[in-house]
Amino acid sequence: MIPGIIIGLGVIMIAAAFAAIYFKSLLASIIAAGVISLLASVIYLILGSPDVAMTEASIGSGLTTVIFLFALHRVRKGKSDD
Amino acid sequence: MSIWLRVLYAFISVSVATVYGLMLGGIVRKIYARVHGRYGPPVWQPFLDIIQTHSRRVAVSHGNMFLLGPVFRLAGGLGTYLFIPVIYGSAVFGNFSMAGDLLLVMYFIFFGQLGMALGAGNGGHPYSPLGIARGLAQMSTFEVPFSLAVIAVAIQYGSLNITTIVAAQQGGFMNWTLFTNPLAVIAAMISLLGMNMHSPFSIVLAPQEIPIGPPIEMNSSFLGILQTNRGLFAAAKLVLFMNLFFGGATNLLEMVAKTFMIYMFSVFVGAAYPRFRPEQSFRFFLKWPTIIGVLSIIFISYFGGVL
Amino acid sequence: MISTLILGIALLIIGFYAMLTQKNLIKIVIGFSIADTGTHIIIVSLGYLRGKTAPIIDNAVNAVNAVQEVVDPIPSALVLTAIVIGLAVTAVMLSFIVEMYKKNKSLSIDDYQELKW
Amino acid sequence: MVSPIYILIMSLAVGFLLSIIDRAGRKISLTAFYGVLTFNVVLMANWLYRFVFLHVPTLVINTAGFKAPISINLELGLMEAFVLFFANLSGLLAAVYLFKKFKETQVSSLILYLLLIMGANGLVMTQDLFNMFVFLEILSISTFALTVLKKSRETLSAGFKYMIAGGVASTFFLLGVVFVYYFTGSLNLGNLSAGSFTNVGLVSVFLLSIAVFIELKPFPANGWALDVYQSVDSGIVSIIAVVNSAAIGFVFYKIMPLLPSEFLTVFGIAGIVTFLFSNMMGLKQDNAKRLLGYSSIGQMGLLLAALIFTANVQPSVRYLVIGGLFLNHLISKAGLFWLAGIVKQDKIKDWGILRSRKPLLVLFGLFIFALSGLPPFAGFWAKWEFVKVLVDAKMFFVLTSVLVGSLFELIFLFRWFTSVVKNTDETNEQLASPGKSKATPVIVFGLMAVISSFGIMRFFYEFNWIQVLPIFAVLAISLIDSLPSKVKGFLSLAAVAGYGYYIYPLLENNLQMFFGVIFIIGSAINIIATLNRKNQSRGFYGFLLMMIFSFGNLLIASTYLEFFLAWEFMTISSFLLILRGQKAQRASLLYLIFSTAGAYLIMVGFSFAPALSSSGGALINVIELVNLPLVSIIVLAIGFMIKSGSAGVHIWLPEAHAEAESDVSPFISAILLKAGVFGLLMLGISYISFTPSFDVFYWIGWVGVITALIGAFMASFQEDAKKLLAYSSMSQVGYVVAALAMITHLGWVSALYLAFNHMMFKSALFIAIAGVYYRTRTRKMYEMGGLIAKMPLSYITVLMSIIAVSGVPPLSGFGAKWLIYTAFITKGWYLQAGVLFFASGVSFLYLYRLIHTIFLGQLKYEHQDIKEAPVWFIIPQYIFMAGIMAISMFPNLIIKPLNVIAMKYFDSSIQIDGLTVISELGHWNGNLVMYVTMAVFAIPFILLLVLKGKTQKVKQFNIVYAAERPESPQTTHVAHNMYAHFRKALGKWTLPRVQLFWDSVAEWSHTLGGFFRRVYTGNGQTYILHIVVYIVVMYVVMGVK
Repeated sequence: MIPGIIIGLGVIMIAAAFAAIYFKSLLASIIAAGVISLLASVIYLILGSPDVAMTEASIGSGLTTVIFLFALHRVRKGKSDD
Repeated sequence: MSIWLRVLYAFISVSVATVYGLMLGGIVRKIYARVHGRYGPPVWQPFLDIIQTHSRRVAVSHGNMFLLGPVFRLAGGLGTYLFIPVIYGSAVFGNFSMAGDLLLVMYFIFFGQLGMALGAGNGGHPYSPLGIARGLAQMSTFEVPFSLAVIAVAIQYGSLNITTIVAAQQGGFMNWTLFTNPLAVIAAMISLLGMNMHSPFSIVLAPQEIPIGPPIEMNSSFLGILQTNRGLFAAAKLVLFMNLFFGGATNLLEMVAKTFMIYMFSVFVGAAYPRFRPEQSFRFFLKWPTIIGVLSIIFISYFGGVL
Repeated sequence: MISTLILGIALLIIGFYAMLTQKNLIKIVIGFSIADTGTHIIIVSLGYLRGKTAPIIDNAVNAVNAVQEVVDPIPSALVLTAIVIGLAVTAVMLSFIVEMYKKNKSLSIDDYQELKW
Repeated sequence: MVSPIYILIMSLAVGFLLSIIDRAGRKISLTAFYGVLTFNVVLMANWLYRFVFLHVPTLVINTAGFKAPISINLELGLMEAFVLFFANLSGLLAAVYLFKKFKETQVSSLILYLLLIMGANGLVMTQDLFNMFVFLEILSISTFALTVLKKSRETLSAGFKYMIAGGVASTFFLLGVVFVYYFTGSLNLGNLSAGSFTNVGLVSVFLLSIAVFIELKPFPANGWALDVYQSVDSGIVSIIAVVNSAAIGFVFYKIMPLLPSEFLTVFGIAGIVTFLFSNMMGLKQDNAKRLLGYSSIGQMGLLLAALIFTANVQPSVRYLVIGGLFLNHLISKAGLFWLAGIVKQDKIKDWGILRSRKPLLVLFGLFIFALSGLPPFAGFWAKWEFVKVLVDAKMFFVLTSVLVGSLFELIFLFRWFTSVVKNTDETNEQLASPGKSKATPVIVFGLMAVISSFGIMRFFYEFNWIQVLPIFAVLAISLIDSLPSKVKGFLSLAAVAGYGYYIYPLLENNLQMFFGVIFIIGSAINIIATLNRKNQSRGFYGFLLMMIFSFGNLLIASTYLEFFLAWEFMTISSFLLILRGQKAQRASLLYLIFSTAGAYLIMVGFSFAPALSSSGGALINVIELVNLPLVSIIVLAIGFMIKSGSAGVHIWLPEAHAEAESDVSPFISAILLKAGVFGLLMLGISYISFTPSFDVFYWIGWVGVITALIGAFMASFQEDAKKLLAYSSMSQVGYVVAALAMITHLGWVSALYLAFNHMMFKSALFIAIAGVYYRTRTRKMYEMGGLIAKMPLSYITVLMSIIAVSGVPPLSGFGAKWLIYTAFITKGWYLQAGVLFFASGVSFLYLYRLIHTIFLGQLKYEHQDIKEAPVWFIIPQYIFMAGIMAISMFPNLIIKPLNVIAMKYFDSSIQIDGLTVISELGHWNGNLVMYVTMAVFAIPFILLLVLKGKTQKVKQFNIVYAAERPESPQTTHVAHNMYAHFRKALGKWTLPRVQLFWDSVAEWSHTLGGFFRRVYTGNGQTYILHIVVYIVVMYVVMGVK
């Protein structure tokens, strides 16, 4: 059962990774990357590391995405200055 | 032998050589004239020339070095001659050969040439350095086969001592270097042509383009001294060749005969060939005679001279 | 667990692939972040594997750690630190990108090669 | 004693506090900031002292009160303390350098800086792999952030490239750490060793080590680093080049025990490749900081290779090699980067501005010298020992790469240096004052360079003071440099006399004594000519004395190293003397390149040589007992022949002689070239007792002969009087080399005779030409002419000298010719003798040209009023003339002692019967020749005086000239291209083929460098690709499963 879940998650994550690369929109890419981290935290939970899972969810998935979005925002703003 | 006696002998030796050398010059002129179909000057013409030049009242000088040039030249001729033993076994004609060997003679030849070059240079005439430049360049090239021949001779006789070399050639003409080491002699004889500055190697004096070359500014007594030296120096070179390659001489007559023949060789070649341009003659000396000289060394050192 | 290990390696490679092929600076950083996540998964799964298998060490050296039956806590600790560090690096990178964009109005890495040779 | 862990604690604590206390004012925060940095330095200095002098055992610090595997532990030993002391010192000084910046920027920069320093300290001390990762990240992130201290487009893009490269590397490092833990269950270095890893586990150490290696910027995966070096602020970049590199390098050192030896070998070779290629690519670089970047990368590669390849040698040697290279790199690289920040010029060619600040120029020179591995700086000793290690280990590929790479490095560094010193085509811009904060660090490191080198000489080698005397001479003269030049000149003369007096008793062997006469007395006489200097001549006498003392030290050197040290001092000082010439930039560079190549060969040659027996005494005396292997002889011979200007490697010679100041040229020609001869003689002495199967000296003989001929040819075609003399020197020394190569009694007598004779006439000639140049301000012979009337004394010198050169009797030159031809024919080298005859004939050409075009012919209008050369030039000329006359009149004065010298090694082959010298082949009575010559000269002279009657001296243009009056002296003076016909006759043989060959070598190296550096496209992604590909390739090469 557990391997099944892991494989399922894995497939989604890899798909998300490709999506992150190939999405035209940067926003979509950033979200896709966030999804990877989020799913990774699920995997950590399955692998018996709840502490890592929590950290990954909050920092890897949450904070990192926020920073990305922030940067994107700054860049966008810069663009509109032209 | 007391030093004064030695000096006396040297004086005699030099006088004989000078007279002989000047006579040779006269004869050459005569021969050239006859070849050209002219009557030509008398054989004693060189003596007349010398007297004539010395009797000029005013000598034109271009500076001290100009004055010393002819002195150097004659000193070179004298020195060269005096370090060669002219006649084998003769005290009178033994000269100062105890001062040095063949190398000394070879390098003393340069003494006069260098001095003359300096004197002529001081004359300020562009033709003189032009002639000297040609002469020096030609000398550096004809020295190559000559020195190779000398080395071959030194290997052959195991000595650079002229008296020893002559001694080794005694006892029949088959002992002469000419026959025991013909390649070396060929190389040396070709370079003699350059040394004597006869055609085809007469570009140095180049009578047409740069009238008489280095001595152009020389006049009166200066020229006289040069003319004297021309006789003496010619004799010295001939004697040297005779000693090295033609068995030397045991008496004056033999010396005269042999040197005359050697001289005639270059005269005839000179009369028969047109002149080379400078670069042609340099290239010539560095080619065939040099190869022959190298071969002579190879033969003498590896095969003991047997062809 | 082997499958997570493979997943981690796959993410790592995809991340590097993104870094090598994407011209957009932000996407390069996204690639880095994906690779980072992949690394973390690898570490955790290694720790998981170790917990279940016999340690491949000689006893003399590491007698202290020899008795372990559960998931090894050390890799978890490593990952925690690594996650934080990864965040820091990502943040610095993004701040660079913002500054670069301010100066040059471009997000393409091809526009930043004036220093060369 | 305070535990070093406080460095970490203090940095961290103050770092966090800074943001708060900064509100109270920048002054306070700066005080705290510098306080911490100073604290670090003092603490480490103390520990270093304790380790070195008190031999305290390695300190182990356990954190959290637990022992190793449970907790993280730190270690501080001698190596750690050494590295950290210098790293912290650099950190402090760089911070001082950045003082103005730190006063203005946000406080975050200060915090980051502290974190950076802490990261470096932690990296060096920690024993835990994961901890290492953390410190590495701290170091990296703070560095990344600090790169934008100067926010420009370049900095940002370089920083970004740096970050992604660093990110990739640290990913691999992290993976490596985890795998190590996975396979061994431990992260503590104390518990791990190469044996801990089975075949499968190797991948873990591979990942770990390759990540560290990538951080150390191996070629070609290092483009990112170059961009950083080029663009980032000088203060920060000095930290990256020095502190970061040191810390990460140390990490590599610490994980080395984990690596299997095959890995290490591959890494070592990769390091060497990096060294070689970076330096090759540096050749094409014209941006100063990027150039330094290339050099830094190269140095790190070398350091890594040294770390790896010295692993099995005894510790003291290893410490010297690694420590020396490290220290050298640290000091000089930081110093140069700081200078770059002061000069603020991107392009190397604009650095001439440094000339307006002499002290900075001196420091710049100091760092360049140190970085190039010239003595007495640390890099020199490291290289010397390293070469020996490599030779012993038979690692010839590495050896070659090290030497070639070093040569490349030297070339670009000194091209830079010479262009700074000499480049004239620019405005008189003044360099703004750097300010105290920027100048102090540079000065401190300058002093450190000097102090460290004396430290090494004192503690590792225990040199006698006399070996170091050349340096002291420079220092001493620099103290009194403000005195007028004449005073310094006389003092130098006195110093040389004193030196001669001191070493006289040390010259036990006649051969030493003979060279002592050439080196010391010859130099002393030549110094007289320098007394003519009018200006202050700053720096001149110092280097002159250095050179003269080095000559002397060559004679009394008792070990290979002492000899080599003196040799290098000689090279350096002569290089600096040549550089003083007005247009000497190219010439001096060429000289240095060839000399250094020669020096490397000598170094290799000595490394091959067996150890000397302990009996002591000068090298030249004990070398008899040393069986030099063939390769050693060959390599040494080439090295010495470069210095003596042998054909093929002579192209430095004409340039250097011609472009040096005119009173320096005699030293170089007449004396310096003899040093090469001395070296060859030394080889010959060993060769006599242990002749190897391959007759090396036969070929050296040929080279000498060819040199004589080529030199004579080239001399004949020169228009420049000094170049003519230079080629003449080359030719003459060719004779000497050929003669000594015979290894016979007569050969050596003639070689020494020639050498002595050459010393005298060439000094005289060069000084005479110096006088002519002094008056006419031209070296082009066709611009002179007719000077005999104006400068008769100089004319006489030249006349006598050229007679002595040419070998025309009765002067001393003939003795040389007589000896050498006799020797050749006796030896059986007939063809060689033939070539020498030719060379000797050709020498008349250039000698006549020299005297004619300068002194004879037509006087130029502009020279109507010139005077005889100054008396200071005339005095030495006539001293040498007296010498030449003496040995011409009484050849026994010199033949007899030479006969004795050579009899130490061979049976005598000549007899001396009264005044006649008798050889196997012939005889020569120099005395009698002299008298006969005098007589035959006097007779025609008197004859002429009697016969000529009245002499009329005519005016200049009164010559027989086809009824025309010549218009100007120029058209009437046959001088330019005098031997055109000769050249035409010889055709392509007169092409400067050797020159063309070396030109194409230079061009090829530059093209190659230019080609390889194309890998650095400037694209960040390409750089990542390089890294990834590099890792894959290394993975394959190392055969990791």
